[in-house]
Amino acid sequence: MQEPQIGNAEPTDVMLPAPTAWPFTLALGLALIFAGMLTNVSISILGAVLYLSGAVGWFREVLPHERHVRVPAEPEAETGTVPAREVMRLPVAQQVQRAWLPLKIYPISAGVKGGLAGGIAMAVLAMLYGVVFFHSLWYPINLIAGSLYDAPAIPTTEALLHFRLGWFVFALAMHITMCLLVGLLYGAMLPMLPTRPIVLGGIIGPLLWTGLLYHVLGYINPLLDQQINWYWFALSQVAFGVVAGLVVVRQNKVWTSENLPLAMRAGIESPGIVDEHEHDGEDTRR
Amino acid sequence: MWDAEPISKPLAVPPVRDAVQPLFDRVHGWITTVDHKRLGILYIVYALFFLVIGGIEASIMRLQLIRPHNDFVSPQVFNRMFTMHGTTMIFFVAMPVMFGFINYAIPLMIGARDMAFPRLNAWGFWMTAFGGIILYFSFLGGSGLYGAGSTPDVGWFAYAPLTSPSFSVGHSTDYWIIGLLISGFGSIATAINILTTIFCLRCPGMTLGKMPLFAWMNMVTAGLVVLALGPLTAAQLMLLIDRYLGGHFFDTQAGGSAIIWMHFFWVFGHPEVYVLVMPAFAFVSEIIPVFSRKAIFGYPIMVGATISIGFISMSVWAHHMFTVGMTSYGNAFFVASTMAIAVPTGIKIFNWLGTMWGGKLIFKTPMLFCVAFLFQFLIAGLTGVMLSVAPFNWQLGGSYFVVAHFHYVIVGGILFALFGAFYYWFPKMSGRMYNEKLGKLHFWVFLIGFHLTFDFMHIPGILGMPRRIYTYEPGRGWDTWNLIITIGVLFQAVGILIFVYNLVSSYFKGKLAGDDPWDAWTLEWSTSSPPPDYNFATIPVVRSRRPLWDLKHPEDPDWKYE
Amino acid sequence: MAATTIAVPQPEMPLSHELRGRVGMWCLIVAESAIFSIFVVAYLYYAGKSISGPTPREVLHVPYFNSICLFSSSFTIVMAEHAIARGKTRLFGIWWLLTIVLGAIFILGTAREWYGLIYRDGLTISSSLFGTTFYSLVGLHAFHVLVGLTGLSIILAFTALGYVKQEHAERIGVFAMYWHFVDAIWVVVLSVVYFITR
Amino acid sequence: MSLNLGPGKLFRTASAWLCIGMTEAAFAQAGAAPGSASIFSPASTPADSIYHLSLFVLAICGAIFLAVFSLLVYSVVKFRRRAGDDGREPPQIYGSNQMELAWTVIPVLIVVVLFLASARVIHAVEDARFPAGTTEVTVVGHQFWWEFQYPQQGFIAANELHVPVSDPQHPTPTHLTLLSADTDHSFWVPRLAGKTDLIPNRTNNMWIDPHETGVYVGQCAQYCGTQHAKMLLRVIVQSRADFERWVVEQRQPAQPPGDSVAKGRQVFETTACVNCHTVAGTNANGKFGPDLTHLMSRETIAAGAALNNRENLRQWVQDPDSFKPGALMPAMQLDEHDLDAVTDYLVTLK
Ligand code: HEA
Ligand code: HEA
Ligand code: HEC
Ligand code: CUA
Ligand SMILES: [Cu+2]
Repeated sequence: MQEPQIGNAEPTDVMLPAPTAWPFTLALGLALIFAGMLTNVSISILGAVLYLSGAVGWFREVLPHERHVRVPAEPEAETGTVPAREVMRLPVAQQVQRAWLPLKIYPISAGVKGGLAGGIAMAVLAMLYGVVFFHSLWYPINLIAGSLYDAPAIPTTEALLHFRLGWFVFALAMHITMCLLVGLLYGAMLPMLPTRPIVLGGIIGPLLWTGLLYHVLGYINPLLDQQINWYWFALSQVAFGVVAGLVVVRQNKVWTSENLPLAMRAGIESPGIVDEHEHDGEDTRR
Repeated sequence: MWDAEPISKPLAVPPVRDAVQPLFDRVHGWITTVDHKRLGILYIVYALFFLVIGGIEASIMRLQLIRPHNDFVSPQVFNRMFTMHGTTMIFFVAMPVMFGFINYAIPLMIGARDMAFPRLNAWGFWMTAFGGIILYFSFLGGSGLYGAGSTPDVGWFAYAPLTSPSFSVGHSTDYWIIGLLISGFGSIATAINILTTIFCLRCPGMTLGKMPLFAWMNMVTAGLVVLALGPLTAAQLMLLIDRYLGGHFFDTQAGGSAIIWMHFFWVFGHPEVYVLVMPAFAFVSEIIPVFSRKAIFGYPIMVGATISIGFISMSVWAHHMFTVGMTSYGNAFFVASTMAIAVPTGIKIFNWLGTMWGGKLIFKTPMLFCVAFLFQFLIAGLTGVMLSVAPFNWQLGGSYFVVAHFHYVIVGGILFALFGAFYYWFPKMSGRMYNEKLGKLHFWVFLIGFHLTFDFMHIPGILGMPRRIYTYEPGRGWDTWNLIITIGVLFQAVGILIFVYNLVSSYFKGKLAGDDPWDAWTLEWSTSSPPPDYNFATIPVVRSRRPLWDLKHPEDPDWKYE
Repeated sequence: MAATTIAVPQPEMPLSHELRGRVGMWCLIVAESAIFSIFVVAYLYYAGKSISGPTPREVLHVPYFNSICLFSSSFTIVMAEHAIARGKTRLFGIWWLLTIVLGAIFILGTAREWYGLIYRDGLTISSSLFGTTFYSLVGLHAFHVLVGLTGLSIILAFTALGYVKQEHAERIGVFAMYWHFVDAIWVVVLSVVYFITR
Repeated sequence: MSLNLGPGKLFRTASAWLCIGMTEAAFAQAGAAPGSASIFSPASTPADSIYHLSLFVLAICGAIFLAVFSLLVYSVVKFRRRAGDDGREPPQIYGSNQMELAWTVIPVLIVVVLFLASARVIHAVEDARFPAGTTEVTVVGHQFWWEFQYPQQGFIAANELHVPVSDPQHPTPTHLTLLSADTDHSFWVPRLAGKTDLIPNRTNNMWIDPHETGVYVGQCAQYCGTQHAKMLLRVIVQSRADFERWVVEQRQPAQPPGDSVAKGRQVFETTACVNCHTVAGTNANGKFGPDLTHLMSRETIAAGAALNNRENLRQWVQDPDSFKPGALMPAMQLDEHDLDAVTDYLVTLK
């Protein structure tokens, strides 16, 4: 295979597949075979004839050699003569023309850690509430499982004090999922907040969230809605927010890897590699 | 500077048109062609023709429903109209037009000279074409023009046992089966072709990660066709066996099941709707960056979202069956999987917004259509999410709310994106510019018509109006809404007339477009308009996702950063 | 289907263009599998739901011999591929013929089985759900075998006439993929029809 | 234990209205019209649970819409290319991990919440248990009419479903077993419950417990053939006493008709009518068409296609297609005389 054909070489003639009516014939034949089922067998017979001749014709079109036509290639006119336009730069990323913003972010693991830590803080507070007021560790856990049950099926408070394996598993899964998701969100969003991420994200955020839940909790978890103590609820939300927020902001930000040149991302760090690219990258088309 | 002629090179002589050839040669040329560009255009013209047919069928329905107790058409004719309208629009408008654009653009975009199997490509098109012709022959077949022949009247999803020989006498259902079967074979062939082309024919340097998003999304489209059309074909074969050989697959009187047809159909039917919408996503992903003058936002994430939509969409089919009495666990599963699709779809919407954000938006007609697409697809997706809430679906399913939902996606989303694509690639395909004024007029008229029709269509659904009824009682609170809906169709029709006029007149006397009227970045704009038979005299070599950007900005190329 | 015979050098398809036959065949196989899986699901769904007629247990006998023939044809076709890849046309022809014979035995076996079912046991496609699903699924597979046999025979004819050469190895390989697929499907059909639901 | 502040509650209600007030107001109004079948004016527990869920879903979707829509409008307005643009290309930004993460996680959270809310209502509606006093009705869908069997009471009615009202405190729901005699149908009375399909070879279930007496309209919601459009449904919710009275009447065989209609009865019994229709106490016991024993206790004929009165009945028997083209009852080709006689007879089937 000759290299020069690709890229800058003078165009030569091009071989293109030759036009042919056989695919058409074959399709028509097949269609008629079926159409005969709707109308009359004679149509099917005609179809079969066309089908066979189409098949043979097509076969001979590609075997033993594919038929081609030679099309003279005209040299392409100059393209890309649009005057090069200057490209604006972002003030934050003067040196990187293709920014993947922000330049530095918390790693995913920060969000995960934050979410888990916050989740533990929240669970501790909620269970404390259960123990202090109901002498039961399981009370708040069972409440979470209430999102599975409709109002008439809601058990009495008594029934909520005892351990139930199914409910426990569900509650645990829900709690972890939600905490992880919100933790991830913190990892992503805290740096976006204008000032004081902990106050905004850790305290105001959860309070607003509690306010929102106050309205819609009945739709999500009627049981919890019925039994809830909003002060404690808000408190544990804030506990989550503060702990998760603190954990997240204590992590080190890392460079967004997408901004680095491919060579570097690929782990090739020998100097000069970028320039080499520049050398053979003059012209992509010819 | 945008409005100035962007190309400074002398424009080539107007391309030699077929007009100089005798008619027979021209027809012969089109029939025997294996060129992906000509086949693409064949697909597109074929689909436009059927769009008008399907639209006229829709107009007939809308006229009938304009007021209660109307008797513009008989129930038999009405039922045939919605069956033919739905079937035509899905199988002979939306699919072919998408295949047309894919066929036309993919080889150009990936720097290839043709599809992987050019002859198979031709076969695929002709199968689709003959499928449509067979289906429409039903107007003439059977009892002839009077009484609308033996046109199928079983709805586009042809639920059993309405299709069984005892409820559907004569050949009407057979026309439906066979028409779709034939075109289905063609679609599978074309999809295989597209996949192979994208896998094997990319130009040097175009790794998977450097393909235009257009290629990615249509790769997933083709993958979905390959996976999803099989089940439809299989189900139709079974139905044929029932009807011709006395089988009992869907024969409820002999123990057959009506439900299993629903499963089989929707295992196809749901992925099918993503087959239709993915190419629309692909258009938008090309047009928005160019008219925002920015690279697409979050390319790798877009790719990931596309693939995950493809996967998830295979597991949500039974959301069309929330009312058939599945167990609560079954219902809950399909609620979850259906809603999961909102996440990757949302990611796409946000990434398009991210692309526009901070750009310099240029509102030429293609961009207008894309912005409208974003707006309407958002709403349509949200009504989809409402429908996916199974209990809510028990109320909304099978009502005009569903009809509104899917026309919002299909017309408001897909058709709008498609019009955008038409205007965007028309200069490439014909070598001439369309008329911008008419384009904008088309946009606004069609926009008004669309919203008149399909915004108000949600309401009768909420007020209890089922779909597929040829008439209704007064006094249900549906009358006014139906009137408005029908009026909107008039605007839509005018819009489409303007569009067709614009295409035709610009084809003959539009300004010459030049190779690259949009100052765009993908390979198809580097060759002449219309491209020569061989696309590229020399096969291009690319180093980034935007090869023409690299060319135009040698001081600041993309490839350094990808 | 690399057109290796064209005089012009082939830089216009510089990537894995030669692979397109295989990739295309893979896609076809995926599409066909989707079709088969629907028929299999229908078979499983309706198993034991027939209102009348003979049950599978009464009338079906596991076609061990047939299956062994079909499975071994996968082996013979591999041998044929090897032969043609090394340019041994004669050897290729022999293995190829063997493949056809094995396939034909399978088809004849199926025909005999069906003959018995129809005339001895009175099981037809319209007699019961079992009949409908059985003949459809097994018939769909048999149809694929027939298509394969036709292809095989045509290639055999060309081999006999001396047209098949080493350069066609790739195309023959692609065709062999189809035959392997037909074999693989039989594993599924066999176990569903003759083992799982019988 | 719950902490329900008075003002809090007020605030809660008020803002709930703000969220959804617009939509709700618009549809509730339409729902007030007589003959309405708005899903937003529920009158029975299943419809009510769905209604509440739907408000929640609407609010969430509305909020998403507002958020995304504002972003779209903002960027269209803010970032459009201005007249005096310097022609430079804007900064090329490739993406942002942080944003991607944010707009993945938030939708996931929303989806989890939506899923939980729907799963609970699915469970509540589908897996409900029924108290002892539940009325059982078997609904059989026919092309294009409804058959209602009351197995507990042992009679069959058609097209108009009578059920007792149910006091929310002491619910006496009605449980419907759904079957089909031919093709798929769907039972949908929006103010009472969501729809459930009637599918041949399959038994489906649903239940309603209407809280107020009255007539609730609905119709077949699954395409079932030519006259799917005129397969209307009326559910007549009666007080317990009225319902019992109606049951007693329905259980009677047809009153032996007076001499004046003997001719009509004779025509009826000697024509094909008897092959398709049942009139209890006569030799008419066809099952293909609706039971006519108490025809005149219904307000409409032919599944709501026309009001039930003498002219319409006569017209119907003469040419069913004039009301319902495509209905499965043939025109019976009776001469004028017989037609009048049969109509006279039908009118006595109280
Ligand atoms: C062609 C395209 C198309 C597309 C893309 C969709 C997309 C979706 N559709 Fe639609 N649908 C149809 C075409 C389409 N549909 C058709 C033709 C029918 C009827 C067939 C018939 O019966 O004749 C139908 C019917 C239909 C039903 C069955 C109704 C019934 O008959 O009872 C359901 C139910 O779940 C449904 C749901 C959805 C959902 C959840 C999406 C989702 O993909 C939408 C996802 C998009 C968004 C949600 C918006 C953007 C997202 C965000 C901004 C992120 C934040 C959002 C959230 C967290 C919610 N559709
Ligand atoms: C690609 C898919 C697609 C598209 C584009 C459309 C476009 C339209 N659809 Fe369609 N529709 C479906 C797919 C589609 N539909 C499907 C799948 C169904 C379900 C079928 C079923 O239930 O089985 C359906 C059902 C359906 C119904 C419900 C029928 C029922 O349940 O009873 C209605 C009713 O209003 C309707 C209306 C319309 C209208 C007004 C348009 C308009 O947007 C059309 C606008 C186009 C034109 C008007 C044509 C162009 C005009 C001219 C060239 C000028 C000449 C025109 C005139 C003389 C009027 N459609
Ligand atoms: C071939 C069967 C058939 C015959 C014969 C037949 N009917 Fe019917 N009839 C039906 C069906 C089916 C319906 C329901 C039509 C519908 O609502 O779509 C019906 C409906 C009716 C109704 C309206 C019932 C209601 O509750 O709304 C009346 C009254 C009636 N028939 C009277 C008659 C009389 C009188 C005759 C004989 C002179 C007769 N039918 C003969 C099948 C038949
Ligand atoms: Cu019964 Cu529609
Ligand atoms: Cu769907």
